[in-house]
Order: sequence, then C-alpha cells, then structure tokens
Amino acid sequence: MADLTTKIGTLTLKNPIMPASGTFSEELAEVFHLDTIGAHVTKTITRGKRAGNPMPRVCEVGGAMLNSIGIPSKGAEWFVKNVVPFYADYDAPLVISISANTADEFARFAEEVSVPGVAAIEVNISCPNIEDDGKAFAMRPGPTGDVIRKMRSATSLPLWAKLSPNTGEVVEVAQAAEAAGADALVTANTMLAMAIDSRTGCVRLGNIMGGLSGPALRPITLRMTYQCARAVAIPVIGCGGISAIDDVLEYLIAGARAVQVGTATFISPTTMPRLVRELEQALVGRGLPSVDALIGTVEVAYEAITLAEYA
Amino acid sequence: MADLTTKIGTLTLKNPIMPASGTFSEELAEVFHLDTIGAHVTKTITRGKRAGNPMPRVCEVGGAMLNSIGIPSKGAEWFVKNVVPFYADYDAPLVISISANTADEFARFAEEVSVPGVAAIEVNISCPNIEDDGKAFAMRPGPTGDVIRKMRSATSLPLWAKLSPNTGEVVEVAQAAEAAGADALVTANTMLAMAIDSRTGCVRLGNIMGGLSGPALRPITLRMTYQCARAVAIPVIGCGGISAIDDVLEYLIAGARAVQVGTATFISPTTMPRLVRELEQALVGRGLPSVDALIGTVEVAYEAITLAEYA
Amino acid sequence: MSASLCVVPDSISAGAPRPPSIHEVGARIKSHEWVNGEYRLLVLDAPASILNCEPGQFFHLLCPQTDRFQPYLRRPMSIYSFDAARGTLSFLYKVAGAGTGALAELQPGATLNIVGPLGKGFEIRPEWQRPLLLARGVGLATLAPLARECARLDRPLTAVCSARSPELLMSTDLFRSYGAEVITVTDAEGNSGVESLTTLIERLIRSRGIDAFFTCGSARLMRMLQEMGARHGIVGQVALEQQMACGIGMCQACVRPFRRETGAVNLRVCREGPVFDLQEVL
Amino acid sequence: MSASLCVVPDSISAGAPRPPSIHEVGARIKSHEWVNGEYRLLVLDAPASILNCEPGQFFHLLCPQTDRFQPYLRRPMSIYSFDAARGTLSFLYKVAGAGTGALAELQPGATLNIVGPLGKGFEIRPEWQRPLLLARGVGLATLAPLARECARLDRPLTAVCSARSPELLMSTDLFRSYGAEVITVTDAEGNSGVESLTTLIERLIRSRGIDAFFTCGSARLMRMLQEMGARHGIVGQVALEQQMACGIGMCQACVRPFRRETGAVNLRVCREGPVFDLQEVL
Ligand SMILES: Cc1cc2nc3c(=O)[nH]c(=O)nc-3n(C[C@H](O)[C@H](O)[C@H](O)COP(=O)(O)OP(=O)(O)OC[C@H]3O[C@@H](n4cnc5c(N)ncnc54)[C@H](O)[C@@H]3O)c2cc1C
Ligand SMILES: Cc1cc2nc3c(=O)[nH]c(=O)nc-3n(C[C@H](O)[C@H](O)[C@H](O)COP(=O)(O)OP(=O)(O)OC[C@H]3O[C@@H](n4cnc5c(N)ncnc54)[C@H](O)[C@@H]3O)c2cc1C
Ligand SMILES: Cc1cc2nc3c(=O)[nH]c(=O)nc-3n(C[C@H](O)[C@H](O)[C@H](O)COP(=O)(O)O)c2cc1C
Ligand SMILES: Cc1cc2nc3c(=O)[nH]c(=O)nc-3n(C[C@H](O)[C@H](O)[C@H](O)COP(=O)(O)O)c2cc1C
Ligand code: FES
Ligand code: FES
Repeated sequence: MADLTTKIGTLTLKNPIMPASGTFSEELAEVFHLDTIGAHVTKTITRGKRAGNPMPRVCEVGGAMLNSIGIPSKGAEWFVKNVVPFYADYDAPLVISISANTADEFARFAEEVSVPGVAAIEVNISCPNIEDDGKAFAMRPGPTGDVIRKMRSATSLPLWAKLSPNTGEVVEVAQAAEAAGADALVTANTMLAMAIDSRTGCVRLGNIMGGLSGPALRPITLRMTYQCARAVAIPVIGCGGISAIDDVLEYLIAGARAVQVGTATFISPTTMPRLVRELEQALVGRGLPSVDALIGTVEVAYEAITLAEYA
Repeated sequence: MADLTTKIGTLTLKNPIMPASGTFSEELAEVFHLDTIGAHVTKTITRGKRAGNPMPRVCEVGGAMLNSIGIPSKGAEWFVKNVVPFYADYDAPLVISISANTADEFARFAEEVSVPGVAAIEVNISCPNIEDDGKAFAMRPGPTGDVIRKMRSATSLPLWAKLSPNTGEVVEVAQAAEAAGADALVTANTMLAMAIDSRTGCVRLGNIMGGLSGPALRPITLRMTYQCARAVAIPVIGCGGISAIDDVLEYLIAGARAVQVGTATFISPTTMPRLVRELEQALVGRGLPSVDALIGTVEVAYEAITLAEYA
Repeated sequence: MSASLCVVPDSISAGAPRPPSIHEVGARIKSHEWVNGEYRLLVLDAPASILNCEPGQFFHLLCPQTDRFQPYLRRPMSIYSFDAARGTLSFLYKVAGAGTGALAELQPGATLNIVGPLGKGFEIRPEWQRPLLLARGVGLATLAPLARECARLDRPLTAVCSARSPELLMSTDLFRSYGAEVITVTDAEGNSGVESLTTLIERLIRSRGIDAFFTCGSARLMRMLQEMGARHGIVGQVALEQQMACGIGMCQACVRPFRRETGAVNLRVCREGPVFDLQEVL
Repeated sequence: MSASLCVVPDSISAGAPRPPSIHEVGARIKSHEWVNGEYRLLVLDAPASILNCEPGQFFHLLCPQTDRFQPYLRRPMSIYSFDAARGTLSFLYKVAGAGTGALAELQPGATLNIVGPLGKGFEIRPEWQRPLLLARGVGLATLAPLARECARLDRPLTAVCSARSPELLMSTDLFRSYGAEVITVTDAEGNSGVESLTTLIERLIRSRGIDAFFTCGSARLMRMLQEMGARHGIVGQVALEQQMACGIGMCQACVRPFRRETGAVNLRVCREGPVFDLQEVL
C-alpha cells in the first residue's frame, strides 16, 4: 500500500490522476466509476453560447491528434444548472474550466460559477485576448497576471492557471500567474499545429490550424512542467501526452504534483483508472511510501556514457 | 519529366531537397553522390572553438528524437580552410550555417565566411543572445531584425534566417527578418523538450533539455511554414519531421519553396536521394509540370464532412 | 456554422454512480473474410456484457499498428450482427484507409480491443407497421440488425438495396432470411438513380402502404427520402456518419446540425445518434 | 567536459565524388537463434557490396516496429563475422532494451535494413607479433573477426575470455577454431577480478612474450590493460561504445575525449572509432 493522495493547495486529491479539460464529460461515468480518479475537470465553457469551430474538427497525425473543436458552450447558466449537480454525487472535487475574452469578463465569470459543488476553477488562458490583438493571454506574463489578479478578487475558489506551450516565455508567464494569486498551474494546453492532406491539397481541419495533443506533445510539456516546477512555489499539474504509467512517473519525477490525462482517454476510455492502479503498483515496486516521495526527485546526469560493463 | 528546379532568391536549386543543418556532413558522400540533392547545408559553426554539450547528447522519445549536441566547432578559420574546399567539386550550392553571441559578432563572422565557394549563409538565431539575458535571438522580432540588418551590411551573400518554434511570435519574427534584408527563411529549428528515464529518475540528456526533431515536430513546423509563407514575400524553406514524400508535398503545398531533411537522414541515410526521385514521380503522377505548380496551392475546406456517398 | 447554434444536447443523463454500460474489452477474432472486393466480414467472440445492443448502435475499434499502417484514433463501426446466445458480434466494413487497412491485416485468433456498445439505435415506433428500408454501400451493413428487429416485431419490411454493381450488393440474403421483401438496384443496371428510385418507392408507398422510412449510406438518397417523406407525410430515421475522436460524447468532434423546434442545434453523432429523425437532418 | 576540447577530427576525407562505400541495404535473415539466455546470433544473407569489411567495424541496424517495441533510432552492432564468399554477415547481440527487443522478434526470412560497413576497425601492425585479446560480454562478439584476422596474418593469439558465468562464455570455440589459445575466467569461478587477471596477464606477458593488447567489453578491464601496458611498454587497441544517432559521422552524438599530442580531443566513436589506441582513451 502506498499513499496516493496529493495536495494541490488547499485541495487534497485521493490520487494524482485527473482528466484534461475537453477530454472528459459526464458520459465517462458509463465506462468507469468516476470516483476512482483524483478530480473531475470539465470542458472549458464561456459565459455565452458558442457553436465551436467548423468541421472537420479532428484529424490524426502520426501517433498524435490535432483538434480544432473550439469552445462550443451552452453558457454559464445552463452549466451551473445542469452539469454542476451531476457531479454532486461524487467525492472527487469538481474543477471547472472557463474562458473569456477579457480579464474583466474572466473575473465576472469566475464569480458567477463560484457556486456550491465547484471546488476549483481552471483558467483556460490559451484563448485569444480581444484587448491584446487576439494574442492568447497565456503568451505573455502581463495579460496572464491581469486575468488571474482580477479573478483573484472575484472569487475565493482556488484558481488553476492552464498555460500554453505556444510561447517563448513560459517561465515568466508561470511566475506572473503565481504572483497574481494563482493556486496552481497546469502545464500545458495543446501546441498550435497543422496538417494538410497531400493527396487533395486541403487542410485537414476546418479551422485550418489546431492543437496538437497526444504522445508527440509529451517531451515539450514535460519540459515546461520541469521549468515551471523549478520556477514557482505553487503546485504544478503536468499535462500532455500521458498514456502509460511511465509517462505519469516522468511528470511526477519532473516535479508535477498531479497529472491530467487527455487524448489517451479517447484511445482507451479506461486509461485513468488503469493509471491509478499502476501508480500504486509502481510506488510499491520501488518501495516508496507515497506519491510525495517521488515528486520532484529528478536527477541530472552530466556524465559521459562510460564504456558499458557487460557483466 | 517534371521541372524540379526551385528558386531561393537569386539561387536556383536543381531540386527542392536539401539537408538540415547538423544532420549532414562530408561523410554522407560515402553513401550517395551529393550532387543528387538541391543544396548542401553544413552544421552550424561558431567563430571560436567550442566543445559542445555533455553526454548523453541524444535520446529517442516515441517516434522522435531529442538532441543536445550543442555547437561543437573548430572555428571559422579551420572551417574555411578544410570544409569549404571539400564542396568545391560539387555543383550544388554550399550554404553554411553560422551562430554567434551578439549581432555584431554575427556580422563580423558573416564577413569572414563570405569566401568563394560559399553560396549563402544560414543564420542560426536559435542560440542565446548574450545581450538579451540569454534569450535566443529568434524568440523576438527586435533581436532577429538586429542580427540580420548588421549581417546584411557585412556580406553580399544571400542570408537565410533559420527561425525557432520556441516563440509565440513567429510571424512577427519572420517579418522582422524580411524587413531587415533576409533573402529566405527556414522554418524551423528544433523545439525545446525534455525526457526523463522513469526507471532511474535521471534526465536523459546531459544538457537536461534538448531539441525535439523528427516526425513529432512536423505538425508544428508545418504550421509555422504556412504562417510565414503567407506573412512574407521572400521564400520560405520548410523543415521539421520530413521523412516521406507526402511530407515534402505537404510543405510545398503549404507554401514552402524548398525543404530541409534532418533526422530522417539518421534513420535512413538515403532519404534525400529517394525523396528527389519520388518528388519527380509524384509531380508526373499528378500531371504537374513543375515544383512551382505545387507550391502554395493549399486549399481550405471549411465544409462539414457530409454523409459519405458509399458508391 | 453560425454562432447561434446550440452545441450540446439539452438533456444530460441523470447524475451519480451507475454500473458501467460501455465496456472496453479485448475480443478474439473468430473469423475474418472478404465478402467481395471491397468489404470484409469480421466476427468476434464477445462477452455477454457488451451484447446487450440495439440495432443501429456502433462500436469503436482500436485498429492495430502494423508495418504499413499506424492508425491512432479508434474507428467507429456499426454492428452488423450481435448474438448474445452464441456470444458473437460482427462488423461488415469497407477497407478504406489506414484504420480499416490495418484492421484487415488481423488474423483469426488475434485480439481486437473494442469499446461499446455506443450511441442511440433505431426505434421502431408502434405506429410504424409497414416500414421501408433504403440502403446503399455501408448502409447494407448498418441496417441489417434493423431488418432482424422488424422480423422480431412482425413488421413486414421492404428492403431496397442499392450498390454500384451486383457484386457489391451485400446482406440481401440476410434481409430475405428475416422475411423482408428485397428489391435490388445498381448503377450498372441503370436503375439506382434518384429518378428511378423515386418512381419505385412512390409505387411501393401506394402498393405496400409504406408508413416509415429507414435509410443509411447515401446523402443523396437521404435527401430524396426527406423530400418524399415530407410530400407523403411519412416519417422515419437515418443512421449518419461523422468523423469521431472519443465516440462516447466527450470531445464534440462529431457534431452535425439538426432542426429542432427551438431552432438549429448541433448534436453529437456518437451520442444523440448515430440514428436521427429523418426530417431533422439539416 | 571542458570547453577547450577540440571537437571534430583534424583530418577530413579528401573532397569530391567517389563511389559510395557505405550502403543502406535490406538483408534477408538466414537464421536467428539464442546462443544463451541473453545473446542471440543473427545471420544475414548480404550482398557482396557490404562485405568488404574490417574486423572491428560495425553496422547500424534499423530494428523493426513491433506491438511491444517502437525503437526509432538505429542500433549499432559490431560485425561478428562476415564471409564474402558465402555472402553472409552475422551479429551476436545481447537482448537489452527496445531496439534489441524488437530485433529479437524478427523471424528467418524477414528483411532487416542495415547501413554499413561503418567506422575504423582494428589494425594489426607488423610489429605486433604476439597479441593478447581480452574480451568480456559483448567484446566476445566484437573481437571474433580480429581472431580470424590474427589467424590469417599468422600471429599466434592468446584470447582471455571473461563472463559472469560459464554459460555466458561465447565465441571460445570460434577463437579456438582460429588457432587461438583460449583462457576463460568467470565471476562464478572467482577468477575474473582485476587482481586475478593482472596476475594471469603478467604471467602471459612473460611466458608468451605478448607485445600487443586488444580489448572490448569492459571499462574496468580496459583501465587495467592501460595501466599494465604503460608499465610494460605494451601498446594496443580498444573497441569502444557510445550512444549513436547517425553512425556515419554527421551528428556528433557519439564523441568521447581522447589524449592526443596537442591535448585532449573529442573524437567520434562512429567515425574515428570504434577502435582506438588503448593509451589514448581518457
Ligand atoms: C457510426 C458509424 C458507423 C459506421 N459503420 C461502418 C460500417 O459498418 N462499415 C463500414 O465500412 N464503415 C462504417 N463507418 C465508416 C468507418 O468508420 C470509416 O470507413 C473508417 O473510419 C475509415 O477509416 P480508415 O482509417 O480506413 O479511413 P481514412 O479515410 O484513412 O480515415 C481517416 C479518418 O477519417 C475518419 N473517417 C473516414 N471515413 C469516415 C466515415 N465515413 N465516417 C466517419 N469517419 C470517417 C476515420 O475514422 C479516421 O479518423 C461508420 C462510421 C460511423 C461514424
Ligand atoms: C560500435 C558499437 C558496437 C556494438 N556492438 C555490439 C554487439 O556486437 N553486440 C551487442 O550486444 N551490443 C553491441 N553494442 C551495444 C548495442 O548497440 C546496444 O546494446 C544496443 O544499442 C541497445 O539497444 P536497446 O534499444 O536494446 O537498449 P536501450 O538501452 O533501450 O537503448 C536505448 C538507447 O541507448 C543506446 N545504447 C544502449 N546501450 C548502448 C551501448 N552499450 N552502446 C551504445 N549505445 C547504447 C541505444 O542504441 C539506444 O539509442 C555495440 C555498440 C556500439 C556503439
Ligand atoms: C478534443 C480536445 C479538446 C480540448 N478542449 C480543451 C478545452 O476546452 N480547454 C482546455 O483547456 N484544453 C482543452 N484541450 C487540451 C487538453 O486539455 C490537454 O491540455 C491537451 O490535450 C494535452 O494533453 P493530452 O496530450 O493528454 O491530450 C482539448 C484537447 C483535445 C484533444
Ligand atoms: C543532431 C542534430 C543536430 C542539429 N544541429 C543543428 C545545428 O547545428 N544548427 C541548426 O540550425 N539546426 C540544427 N539542428 C536542427 C535541424 O537542422 C532541424 O532544424 C531539425 O532537426 C528539424 O528537422 P528534422 O525533424 O527533419 O530533423 C540539429 C538537429 C539534430 C537532430
Ligand atoms: S466523437 Fe467525441 S463527442 Fe462524438
Ligand atoms: S553517431 Fe553521429 S557522429 Fe557518430
């Protein structure tokens, strides 16, 4: 037996495995008992109704996928009335992901969704900031800080800032989120990418560009997780390309206090409960008493490979 | 027969297939005749001697690789005396890749290597700018413009700016390079990434982080190629994850006037000559008279997938 | 697609722990044969847990990695037949691209990972006493369990089966074995066009008293039935396809627009479908 | 590693078009057997073009993609034997991780893509009349062609073979068939430690008049021979390993530091090696 609990600020999760926003919904309850996992994270919603992006919305690219789902949303009111109550019967904390066009709108929205049943708010700042020429908030420390600061004064719920890999300033963005009062970081969202059908000459997503997710993303988001875990004191939640237990261990060793599983759930809907089981086995196998004992234990090996001892 | 020539500014290449810097050297002449490909691009050099990064310098991650070779270099003088003459016997233009710590040093270096036998200079601006807190030049439009502008007045050779995917401002960087006088862009270098051996808990590269290359990079650099080809008037050379003819076609369709092949040469050293042959076949198969007829022909399909006609 | 479309369904299944009804299982391949130059029949040994299916439902198949093909996402396939007593589940599929290409390489004895049963199947309402089924291509697979259900419910069925050529007509013997009247039309014989079919089906409506349409496999034929249905006041259902990622309802990849009282709504083909009201399809 | 190390070799092969000497070919697997619990012997049908090899050279193998293992980079393997007359090429390898794990799944008849021959092999200088070979583990594979070369050049060879246990001693019969005097030591028997071996080899130097060392397979034993060589003025060569990407000399992944007159230099194991002067290894 190993202790799988992990603390994300004031929240204690029974284990560090949770879904990534947009790859989880109530329907998964028909596949496994949703209380096997550490938390529930909903698809990003906006305050108003939105249709999302044109078709096709997904395609596969050599062992990974691209999506340009966008953020279809039935709006805040509908969500609070219909979705939040669904999760009331579960123990796992409900984390809701929200998006907005301006920092003020983010704040107003955070207030509206700070209702009983919601344990934390994940802030999807990968969406375009209409006050900054459409650049995503998460591209720069300034706008990221603004969003989190305004939300911080609008709600007392924990705020998880979900960072984007589409920036050269991830450490500065992470520190800005922390300074502005974020309780945790999620590293990271999808990477902007594209595919063309070379036979037809057509782009393969209706929205032309979309987000890369799945195994191909892992080395990039793992790097971000490592960089952020060293640069901030708040917990970092790793996300990107996790499908096997080794991937989970890699993120925890790099410094993540928990991980989110996205695309892998599409490939195998039972991935998360399997990872919970395998994590326990892996800890026991290594003689580790707890998840905590593994987090951030990465070692740096500067040595040359020496001539192998074949013995 | 199809016309495979492509123009990169004032240079005419006999075909659009060339190596990516750091994945090509004189030794490849022992595998195939180097005049089968469109150009020769050498590993980045620095003016002074450098040892490169600690071991291990490479690792593989699910269908892709990470490298932290760094830029080992015997210096400019040695290079001009020993490497440049090697290529004199070939018709394909010699493109040499250089790197430096400051914009002025880039300019001085460009002057020094503007010797007979060199057809163009590829500017590797993914290296840290010691005057900008170690941020790579290619992360921001300002430093990129500075480097190219200073080099522009120091040499009359064509300048190819090699961009980095590690920025959220690729279009601005591309436009800054163009405005400062770059003759072409190469999109792109490797993406900063990391891997940990979950069994030992050690980072898998001596330099901790390294560059992701190979198939996993392609959707990202293809997106950059498309963005840049639309944003600038100078030629864009696609680079990232190319190993099959469909990948070449994808980049050309997206707007690249030529492509660079990197990691694929490690997996199969005969990749480039194969791609040249297959490109000719593909053009003929599509009834296209030339590479030009394919470049930038990407079509955007906004339509919903309609109910398939199974007939 | 306008931003005013609603994008998630109005009803959400009631909350709280229930026993799982969607299963991810490894099923052994019992047999796997070509039925013609394009389609293969895949028969699996399946556990009882996943054989509580409705006609029109589908499974999501994890096609294998092979040297030639490396599919990543799962591939949706309609149930061609399911038999809880014998413990078998089968699919009839066209070998198209990477996914089905890889699938086609699997040998009997191998294990295939499948998720299901998924989606909402056909509903044969009590007032639909004299149904007509119009199938083309893959629709000949999707509509097979419906024909069995019509037999079980004692509704005399007329099955109009269309294909490019007579060799590609599949399932017709199966339809007949369920007691259906089978009428075949093919491009090769020149009697499968919308005009010929309109004449044929108008005649069947009059002579057989058709009161419901079921269709799958052709957008063109679906539009034709919508139009005829509207004209004659005949309702019905259609099984649709859309590219999918999750197949379960999580990702919103598979939405299509439908006409509802409140206006157009986007519904998930994997969840609210794949079977929809014929007249609601936009 | 200090920044003052030189990093590319001093000589660059003379310019200009030459006929290719490194080949990428698909070779048919003739046989593929376990030789003990850890090692497999892979024999390929190989074209003459790639059989112009030197002992100590290696090939770069494209291990296949399997359901269990998806290696990406090639894997370097020393030539265990090559025979231009019979058209065969073989490798003796230890099943370790993803690459060799995937390799081990290949069946006779299958095709393996290989690149080579690569690197610089052993050089038996005229003045080296009484060589001693010290091999452990994989070195028992790498040094086999050297033993054959010693036989061809008529140099009486003493082969000291070390392994964890007697079952893991490979190639000893092969060494004997080349006329070598074979001495085996194992951890199990307790005679493979540096101390026992020092005593043994000191004795052999005296009794056999050993004038050159060849070694491969153990850093510990290499250090021991460096030390003894320095003491007795005996030179020699060592075959080294280093992680590789290209295997041809393009990527600089495989460098190691060596002692040269001008100071320390980094040399590429794939190109300037894998065989190096024993005393130059740092
Ligand atoms: C609910 C449902 C039931 C289906 N039932 C059957 C069936 O019984 N028999 C049969 O032959 N086919 C059926 N199809 C279509 C089948 O899913 C596709 O032919 C298959 O996914 C093609 O995959 P591929 O990799 O071979 O082709 P590719 O063209 O290489 O596929 C590329 C991508 O597009 C998707 N795609 C391609 N064609 C379709 C399509 N028509 N519908 C949805 N996604 C598609 C694939 O899933 C994949 O993600 C059904 C589709 C759906 C949605
Ligand atoms: C010139 C040369 C000749 C060799 N000859 C032989 C031989 O004849 N027989 C034999 O059994 N082994 C030999 N090796 C070692 C062999 O290459 C490795 O055992 C093999 O690459 C392991 O791959 P893997 O995927 O099974 O193991 P993993 O440990 O999963 O490999 C991971 C990565 O590390 C590299 N790697 C692992 N071990 C070594 C090593 N010892 N040397 C270099 N790279 C390594 C792999 O190539 C791969 O890139 C040789 C190595 C070199 C450099
Ligand atoms: C289909 C799809 C939809 C997604 N929707 C959202 C979203 O609404 N909000 C969000 O923050 N991230 C969204 N993501 C990103 C995931 O939450 C996750 O960050 C990303 O997919 C990387 O993880 P993975 O490689 O495990 O999938 C989506 C990803 C996918 C594949
Ligand atoms: C081992 C290795 C070394 C590299 N060295 C350089 C370099 O010196 N300069 C440079 O501009 N790019 C360098 N690159 C990046 C490649 O030129 C190329 O941009 C990148 O690998 C993406 O292409 P690929 O996916 O086809 O490999 C290197 C890449 C690899 C794998
Ligand atoms: S395929 Fe994911 S919602 Fe339908
Ligand atoms: S492995 Fe590339 S230089 Fe040696």
